[in-house]
This record gives sequence, structure tokens and C-alpha cells, in this order.
Amino acid sequence: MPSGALLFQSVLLGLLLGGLYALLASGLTLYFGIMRVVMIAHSAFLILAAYLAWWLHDQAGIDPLLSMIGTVPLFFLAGVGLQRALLTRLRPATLTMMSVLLTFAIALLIEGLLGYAFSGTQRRINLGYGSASLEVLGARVAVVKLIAFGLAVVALTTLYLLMKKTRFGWALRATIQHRDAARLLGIDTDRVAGFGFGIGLATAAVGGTALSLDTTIYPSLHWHWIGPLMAIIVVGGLGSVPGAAIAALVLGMAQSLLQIPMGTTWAQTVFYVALFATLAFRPQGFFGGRLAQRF
Amino acid sequence: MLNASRALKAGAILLLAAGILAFPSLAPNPYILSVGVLVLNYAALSTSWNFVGGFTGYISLGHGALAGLGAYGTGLLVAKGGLPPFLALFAGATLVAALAVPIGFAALRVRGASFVIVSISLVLILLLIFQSWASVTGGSRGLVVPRPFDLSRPEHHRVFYYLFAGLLALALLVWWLIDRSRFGLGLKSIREDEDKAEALGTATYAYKLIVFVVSAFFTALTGGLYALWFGDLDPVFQFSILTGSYLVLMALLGGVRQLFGPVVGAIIVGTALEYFKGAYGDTPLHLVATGLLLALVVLFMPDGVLPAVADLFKRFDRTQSSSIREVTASELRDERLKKAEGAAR
Amino acid sequence: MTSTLATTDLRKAFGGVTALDGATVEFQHGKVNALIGPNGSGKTTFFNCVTGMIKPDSGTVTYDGRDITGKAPHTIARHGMGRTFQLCRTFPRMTALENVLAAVPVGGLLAGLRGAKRRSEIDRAISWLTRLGIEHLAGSEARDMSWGQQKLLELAGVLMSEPETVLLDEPAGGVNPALLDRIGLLVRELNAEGRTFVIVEHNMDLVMSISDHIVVFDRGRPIASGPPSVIRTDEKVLGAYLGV
Amino acid sequence: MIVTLGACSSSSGGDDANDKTDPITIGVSLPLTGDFSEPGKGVQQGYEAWAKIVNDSGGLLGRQVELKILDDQSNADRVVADYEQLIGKDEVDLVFGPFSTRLVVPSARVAEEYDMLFVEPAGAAKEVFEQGFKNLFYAAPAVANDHYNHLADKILAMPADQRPKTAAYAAMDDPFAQGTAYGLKEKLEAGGIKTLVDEVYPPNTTDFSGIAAKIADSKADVLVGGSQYQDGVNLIVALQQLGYQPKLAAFSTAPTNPEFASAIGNKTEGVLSPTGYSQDAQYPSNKEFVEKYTAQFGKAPEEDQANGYTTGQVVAAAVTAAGCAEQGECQKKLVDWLRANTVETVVGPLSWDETGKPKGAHMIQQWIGGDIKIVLPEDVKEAEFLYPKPAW
Repeated sequence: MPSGALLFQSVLLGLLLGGLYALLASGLTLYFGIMRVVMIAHSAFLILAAYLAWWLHDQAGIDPLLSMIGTVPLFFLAGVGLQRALLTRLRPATLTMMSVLLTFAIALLIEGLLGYAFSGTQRRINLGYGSASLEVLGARVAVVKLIAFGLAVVALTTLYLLMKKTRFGWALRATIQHRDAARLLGIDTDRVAGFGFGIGLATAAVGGTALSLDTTIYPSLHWHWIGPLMAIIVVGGLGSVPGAAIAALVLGMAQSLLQIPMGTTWAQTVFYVALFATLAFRPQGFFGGRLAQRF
Repeated sequence: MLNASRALKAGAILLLAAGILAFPSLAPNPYILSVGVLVLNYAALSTSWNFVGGFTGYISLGHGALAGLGAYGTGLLVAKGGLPPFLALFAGATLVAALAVPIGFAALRVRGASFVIVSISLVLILLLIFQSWASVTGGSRGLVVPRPFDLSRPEHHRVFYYLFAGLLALALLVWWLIDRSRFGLGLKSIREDEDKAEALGTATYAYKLIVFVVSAFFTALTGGLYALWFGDLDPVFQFSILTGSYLVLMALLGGVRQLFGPVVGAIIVGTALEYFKGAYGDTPLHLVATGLLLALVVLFMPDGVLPAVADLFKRFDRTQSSSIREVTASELRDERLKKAEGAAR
Repeated sequence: MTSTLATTDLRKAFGGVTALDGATVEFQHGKVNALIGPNGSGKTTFFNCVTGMIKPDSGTVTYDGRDITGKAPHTIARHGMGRTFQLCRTFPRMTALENVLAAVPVGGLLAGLRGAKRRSEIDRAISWLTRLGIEHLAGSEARDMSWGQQKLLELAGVLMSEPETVLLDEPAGGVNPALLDRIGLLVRELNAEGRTFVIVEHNMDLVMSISDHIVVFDRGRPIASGPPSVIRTDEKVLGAYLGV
Repeated sequence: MIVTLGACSSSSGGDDANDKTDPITIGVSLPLTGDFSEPGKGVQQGYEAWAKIVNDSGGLLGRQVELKILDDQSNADRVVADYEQLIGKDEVDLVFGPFSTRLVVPSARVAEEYDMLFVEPAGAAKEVFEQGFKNLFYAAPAVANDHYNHLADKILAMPADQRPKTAAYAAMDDPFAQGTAYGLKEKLEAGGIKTLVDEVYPPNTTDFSGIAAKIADSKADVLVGGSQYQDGVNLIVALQQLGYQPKLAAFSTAPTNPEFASAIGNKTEGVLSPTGYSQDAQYPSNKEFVEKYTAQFGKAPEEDQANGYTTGQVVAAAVTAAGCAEQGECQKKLVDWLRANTVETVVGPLSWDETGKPKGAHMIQQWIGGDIKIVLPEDVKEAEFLYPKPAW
């Protein structure tokens, strides 16, 4: 029986991890909602952002947090470009399948180029505050993890406000719910879709920075992330941003707690077990809307 | 005219078969022969993949995992179960086919996207399981599969070359049989328009599930044969996401609706991969090349090389000029949608 | 007056939008039924609920007295209900002949492994293509055919499955007047041979000229039904169409 | 990639093996990219240094040596194809082994089935020697499970009131890394030291907070990490974040890395690590190696380089004794000679049992005063063993 302190520590770690998952899964959900695209390259962009943060720190000593000034707009533009220049070229009839292959190809490209530029060696940013920690009710929380969690919370809140309070957010939600109807309302859905992709990738830039603070990165690391993220968006209900966020927190917590009795490797399987169970018994997901039914 | 093109086709097929069969005698050294075995392995895998991809249009990126399961199934049955190698091969493949039923049940219940997600997840979860469950699978220490025959290495390659060729022929035969059957027609109608197929009375879910299981069986069979040939299994390489993507690339490049599409794709991509890794092996550029090629095929040649070549022949063949081509339906539909859009603004 | 296809209190909402709001409808056996209504009145959603493409939130669908609510589309199709789609759907990369043959019901797994192109079935398929006047295109892929030809092909496919009831979703959409007449004629002919029709259509001329019984939809429920002569003068129908 | 060294520039060797002026070609496959690229490159430098030193002093049997190095991308399929190509197509005269246990077993089978002598620098896990290979020799002092033997003896020899009572183990799921940790675990458990935590993590793990939480919660006296480089660093940082302070901490591989100190914030004092090689070792050939290596590469050799060099030395000794170097009958002579003799190398005299397992143990190093020094065994120590370890 694990001690209470260990349990509490794991709950805290799970919460911190879940926050990052939530941010990344919301980006993935956004793409799916907008275009029915499963964006395999999402986590490759995540790693790319982390590499950029590492590289800037390594070369110029810039704090990773500052790298976001560059990466977030850059990724936004890349997202718009990706949607407008590539995804719209695909035939609507085969869009779902072919877009998976296309984004898969992009993921391979990014992985290959990262490997070419920085080799397969694992990298890690050495921060002055890397091993510092705070004490919270007897448990210890690393400062870097707290910063990463804070970044995720800020980004998610911004996304929420953007979707709920702005005119663009309204157009985006309308496009997600019913593209044709949105068009009838006079929304330029192509433009909205492009911007939606940009925002999705911008979340990857934020997530990548958060990631680079506390973990090692290497080019093929993105496969390690895409699996859990895909599981999260299915469990949350494809296309539902709040669903993805809740599923992310729940599964992140489950992973962290299951590590105590099962060990790290087996604990990771919780994502896939949840994925299969969801598809077998409740294919529309647990928090999802109607989108999920047909996909 | 029809007879001429049919004769051409038959000639090409005979040439391909003769080339494949004669290869071992022509190979200058055992290394080239081993590359040949590898290419045939890819051809068989990619043809097995094409049972799902070609007929139903569902793209699986997880077939590498099914091959890995077949390899480990066979390997474990031989190494730990003490079964004779080729009995283990079929038993292993049958087990994988049985396992494909619940996997397909979850993956195919809903459309498109979930299937892809499940297929990728399959690779990732099996990698975790086979790494962690070391007491059974050997974990990262790997699993050594005993050699089925006591042969010198070049002879070993030669024997397995023909075994792979036989397996490929069997897979092609079954694919061809399904292609011309009513079951195959139903599958193809799912690929073309799943709603429409269902509205016409095709039990789409059952169709997809059956063909997925058939595909899993052949994939596992090929994986198992690979295990007997290669001898060393390691989860990292058996459950690699790259294997699946190579299969997709091969099938897509050759042409998924053609019987020999995946074979042609496997010969092209398999040889290129081997050459590329030999020539530029010190960089991860083969990932870049694979990614680029995949993107180009998806964007510009989703029907593959074989149809493109066939079109080229048709263009030379003046007598078969198209008389019926007016405005196609899809063009018309696009036009209508655009009009609706314009009206909405 | 025997009913064949009937619904009671069918409801369906997408997010916050109500598409079907308690639709109770009866169609008449052996007749040509039409379903009309302004844009967005829920006709297509109704069609999709009836044919199993969408599961209704509540309410029932019965066919020949059997409850078919929420059954899979292929099951419903096997009960004898065939349908066409709003924006004509064929299998683009299959030949016209294959398009029609795809509608032949497959007995079991083993039967499914028989060759797809059996003489007797090909003959039947060709005869349908001939009847619709497109037999010369039997070997062409659907994607190479014109819009009108594809509409006829889709119909041929549906007829090949020998349905008792045929549901047509906007058969006149995007069709030239000559072809329109042919479709109208064909519907009457097939009806005379004993098939029941349910047609969703905007073209009032066609609806008024071929149908025996008309149901008018507005805001997700029927507001009137009866023979063309009655519907033509119904106040509520005029109101719905003119937006009064 | 093909690296060609040597004065003679023949395009592909081995066509005419009887011509005594032809260079001896040696085929190698190494992970120059991928998971094992760092140590792979280290071994490559060791091989290159060996080739240069041999050629500068007149070659082997009067013939120059020429290395043919292929990149296997840390991939087992590749490594097999590489040796297949080297032996079958390029017809090299000799082969050297690759890096990492994962790759050694498949490639040793290729060599075995082509009847080639297979001396390897890195297959340290005990599984390598359980495959029944007849041509395989490991060119290092000890297999992974024996790396900590000196440390185990030292701990168990402590007086009962000082001796640690509990231990936590975390090992990467890799035959070598796990072998080192479990070798020590076996001995400590036999000596009555209780195991509180025993964690295995996959090689791609980047988040160690869960494992660290368990270890910190156990408050074990001894911490043993079966690590490569980066995972060891990550684990230490995660443990530092949780404020865990063991009395003794030992990690395989990681602490000997030049970047280790800065990576964990220079809190290295007292960290232990086994090593099979010391630059200061007084073996005759080692002086020459360190000197010439430093001249060639501008820095002193590390363990990986030494392992590569040792492999060269072992093969060279066999070739010189047998008087031949080509495929065929000759290989059998080389194997037989190695089986029966002891070879002087930069890591000391090496001899093997019938499975190719070396009969020795590793030295133990410890970070003391900002530098890593040998503390065990007593006869070669450079500093006193420090216990308990200061806080990090």
C-alpha cells in the first residue's frame, strides 16, 4: 500500500501532466472539428518548438520562455499555410484518410530534418532553476513543472476566451458545428479554417516550450506523444474541446496514479485501454457532441 | 483492341513472375539475395495491407504491428512452445486473425478517422506491451527464433526467397479472387461511397470486419515467415510505426486498386530504401525522403504509378478516345456547391 | 387506404437546432407519395431517419407494420426500401454495370465469394440499364458520365435491388427538361408495376403531375397532406412557402 | 557512409586476397545515427585510432589495414544487412563488432553463419554469451552483471552499523543498463540489503517524476541507476527536485560523460560509476594509445574509444599469431588461437571462456572534489572511497 505522501505527490504530478495534455489535445481537437483532419504532425510540431527553444537557449542563452515570442507567431503562420496550401488540395471525398497520410508525411519530414540538424542525441536545457522545487502541503513540486503547467493554463484560458467571447470564436464554432450552415450565415469558412489551424499549431508552440523546460527531447519523441493525444481526443469525443480537456486531466491523473502499482511502462497503456474501450462501447466519446457519431 | 491490351497485361505479368523466380540465380552475392528476400517480404506485406486499403479505402498505418504480432506469435510458439516452425507459422497467423476481430470491432464501428487512430495506437500499445512483458516476450533483450533449417547463410536466403515468393503468390491469388467476387464488389462500393453502399443493402460493418481479418491473417503470416528467416526479434523494430508507413507508401505508389500495384510499389520503394540507406545511411535523410515521397504521392498521384502508366498507354492508343466524357458529376457537384456559396454571400 | 411507411412523433435535434419536431407521417401503399416543404423544413433529415442513416432522438418508424426505428441502413434496405441521394451518389470509380451489380443482395459469406459477374445477374442489370436508356455506357466508369446519366444510373442501381418502396431525394435536381419528363414517366410506369414511391422534390410541376399523395413539411413537422388538388389550395402551405 | 583509411587506395578489397601487398579490409557496422549514435561514434574513433597506429607502424603481416564502416542507424535490421553486405558483397577480410547488446546478437549470428571471427566492443549483457556463438569474443574486462563486483564487496564488507540497509533500483529497459544494476542488486540482496524500489523504464522515457517520486518516498539508503547517459541525468534531476538524499548513489555510464557535471548542476560529489578503462592505467600499450589518440583527436580517449581500440588489439594479436587474415579457413585459426591465449590490451590482459565471456571485473570510479577518480579496487585506487555521499 503506497503511503499517503506518495499518493498526494502522484496526484499533483498527474495534475501537472494533465494540464499539458489538455493544451495539446485541444489543438488536435480544433483541427478535427474544423476539417475532420487527424493531424498526426501535431506532436512533431510540438517537438520542433521544443527544439527551437533548446537551440535558442543553447546558442544565445535565451530563456526558453522568451522563445515563444518567435515560435508562436511562426507556428500560427505555418498552420495557416499548411491548411491553405496543402490540405485544401485534397479531394473532399477522401480527405480524412489522405490528410492523415499527408500530416503523417509532414511528421516524418520534421523528424528527419530535426535528426539531420541536431542528430539523434537527447537534448535537455540546463536551467539555473532546473532542480529547484517548492513544498506544497508536504509534497514537492518542481518549479519548472509549475511554469509548464502555468503556460498550459494561460494558453487554454486564452483559447477558451477566444472561442467564447470573440466574433472570430463565434465564426470558428459555427464552422465546426456545421460548415455549410456557417457559409450560409456569411462566414468565410476557408479563412476561418486557416486561422483555426494557425491557432492549433500555436498551441503546439506553447506546449513545446513547456515541454522543453523539464524533459529531454529527441527527434522521434513525437510518437511518444501522439498516441496518448489521439486517445484523449477520442475519449473526449472527437471535436469537443472541453471534452478533450477533461479527458486529458482524467487520463493524465490515471497515468500518474497507476505508475505506483504498475510501473511507468504499463501505466502508459491506460490511454490505449481507454481508447479501445471508448470505441467499443461508446464510440461518440464521453463528453462529445454529435460530430463524433459519424466519425 | 481489347485482346491486344490483355495480351500486353499478361505479358507484363509473366515477365514480372519470371523475373521474380529467376532472381536468386542472377543475384551476384548473398547480400543482394537477402535484399531480394526483404523486398519480397515488403511485397507480401503490402499486398496483405491492400486487402483493407485497396478494397475498402481504409488506410491502416498499423499493419506493421500486425506483422510484428505474427512474428512474435510464430517466434514464441517455436522458441517457447516447441511447435514445429511451419505449424507455428500458421497457428500464429490464426491467433493474430482471431485477435483482429475485437480490434476491428472497435476500429471499424465508426467511420474513417477512428480507424486510423486505432491503427496507429495499435503499434504504440503493442510496443509498450512487448517491451514490458519481458518474462514472456523477452522484452528488449529480444527473442531469438531458432532456424527452421540447418543451412549455410546463402542457402538459407535462397530457400526463404522462394517461401516468400510462394506466400506472395497466395496473397495475390486470394486478392484476385475477392476482387472478382460479389463480396469484393461490395467492398469496393464501400470504398467509393460507404453511405450509398449501405443504403443499397450492403452490410458494410460486417464486410469491413471480414476483410480486415483476412488482411490481418496474411500480414501475420508474412511477419511470421520473416521471424523464421531473420531469427532475431526486437520490439522496437517489430512494432515500428515506420514499417506501416512504408507499406502504405508502397501500395499507394504502385496503385491500390491494382492487383500488382503493391508489388510494383514494394519493388520500387524497397529497392530505393535499401539503396538510400546504403548510400546515405549516416543521416536520417531517409525519413525525409520517405516523408516527401509520401506527401507527393498523396497530393499528386493518389491513384499510383500503374494507373498513370495505363493512362499513358491509352493516350497513345488513339482508337480508344473517350467519346462519353462530358461534364463529370464531381465537377458538376463542385459547381453547384460554389453557386450555393456565391448565393449565400 | 393502406399505409406502408409511417412515422410517429419523430424528433431529432442537432446541437441546439431542432430538425424534426414531432413528425407523424403516413405514406400510402402502392401510390406515388411526395414530400415537399421549404428549405430547411427537415425533409432530408426525415429521409435520413427513415432510412436509418441518422438515429432519431425519439419517435418510431414503421414499415409494413414492423418497427424499423434505429435499424442499420442496410437492414432497412433489405426490408425492401431503396433510396437515392440528394446530390446524386454513384460509385465513381466503378463501371455502370458494376454500380448496378453492387445492389444485388449477397446471401452469405460463401455465396459472396462467387464471381460478381454471373450471367443471369448481368442480364438483369443490363435490362435495367436498357430501360433507363444508358446501356451503351455499361462499361464506362461512373465518374466519366454526365450528371443526368449518373442520376439514371443511381436509379438503376436502386431498382436492381428490387425494392417495394423507392425513396427519391430530389430526382429533378440539376436535370434538363427532357430528362425530367423521362424520369416522371418512368416513375409512373414503375408505380403502375406495383412499386410505392416517396419523393422529396422542389420542382412543383413534377410533384403536381406525378404524385397521388402529398405531405407538406414546415419546421420539422407535417402541416398538411392530401392529393395535389387539395394541397394546391391549402392556406397553410401557401403561408409556409411565401413566409407569411 | 564508407570511411576509408590507410595509405593504399584500393576500391573494394578482398578481390585478390593472396596478393600480400593488398590492404587487409575490415568491415564494421556502427550506430552513427539513432539511439546509440554517441557511443557509436566513440567506438568509431577507437577503431580509427587503432587503424592509424597499426598502419603507422607498418601494418599487419606487412599489409596496411583499411576500415570499411557502415552506419546501422542503431537498427537491428540494418546491422544484419550491413554485415551481410560487408561479408557477402564486399568480401572483407575481417569484421569488428558493432555497438550495443541489442545489435551484437543479430550481427554475431551473421558472422557465425559465414564462419567469421567476431570480436565485439560492446555486447556486455550476459544474454550475448547464452546464444551458443562459437566465434564471439567480448573485448572488455567484464560483462555487465559483473561491473559492480568491487563495489558490492566493499559495501558488504562495511561494519554492520554503517552498512546501508535498503536500496532502490531504477534501470533502463536495455540489456546492458539493466544488467549492471541487476548484477549489483543480486549481490546486495544476497548480503541482506533490502530492495525497496525496483523500476524498469523504457529507453524513450523522458519524464522521470513518477519513478523519482517512488524512490524519494522509499527513502532508500542506496540508489542504483542502470542508465545510459541522458536518462541517468534526468533521473538525478527529478530526484533533486524531490529533495531525495541517498547515502550512496551509483550510475552506469552517465557519470563518466564529460557533460555530466554541468547537466546535473555540478552537484556530483560522491556519485559512483563502474568503468572498464582508465587513461592512467599502467599497461604498456595504454601509454601509446593515450598519447597517439590525443595527438590524433585533440583529447584523451574515453571508455568507448578504448573498447574500440581493444577490439582492434585483440584481432591484431590473433592475426599476427595465425599469420593470416582472410575469409575461409583462416578465421577458424584465429578463433582457436584466441580461445587458448591471453591478449595484452589497453584495459589489461584479456582471456575468455568457451562462450567468449571475459574473466574480469570493472573498476569503480567516484566523483571527488569535482573530478572523477578510481576508488576501487584498492590496488589501483586514486582516491579514498567516500561514504556516505554528501547531499546533492
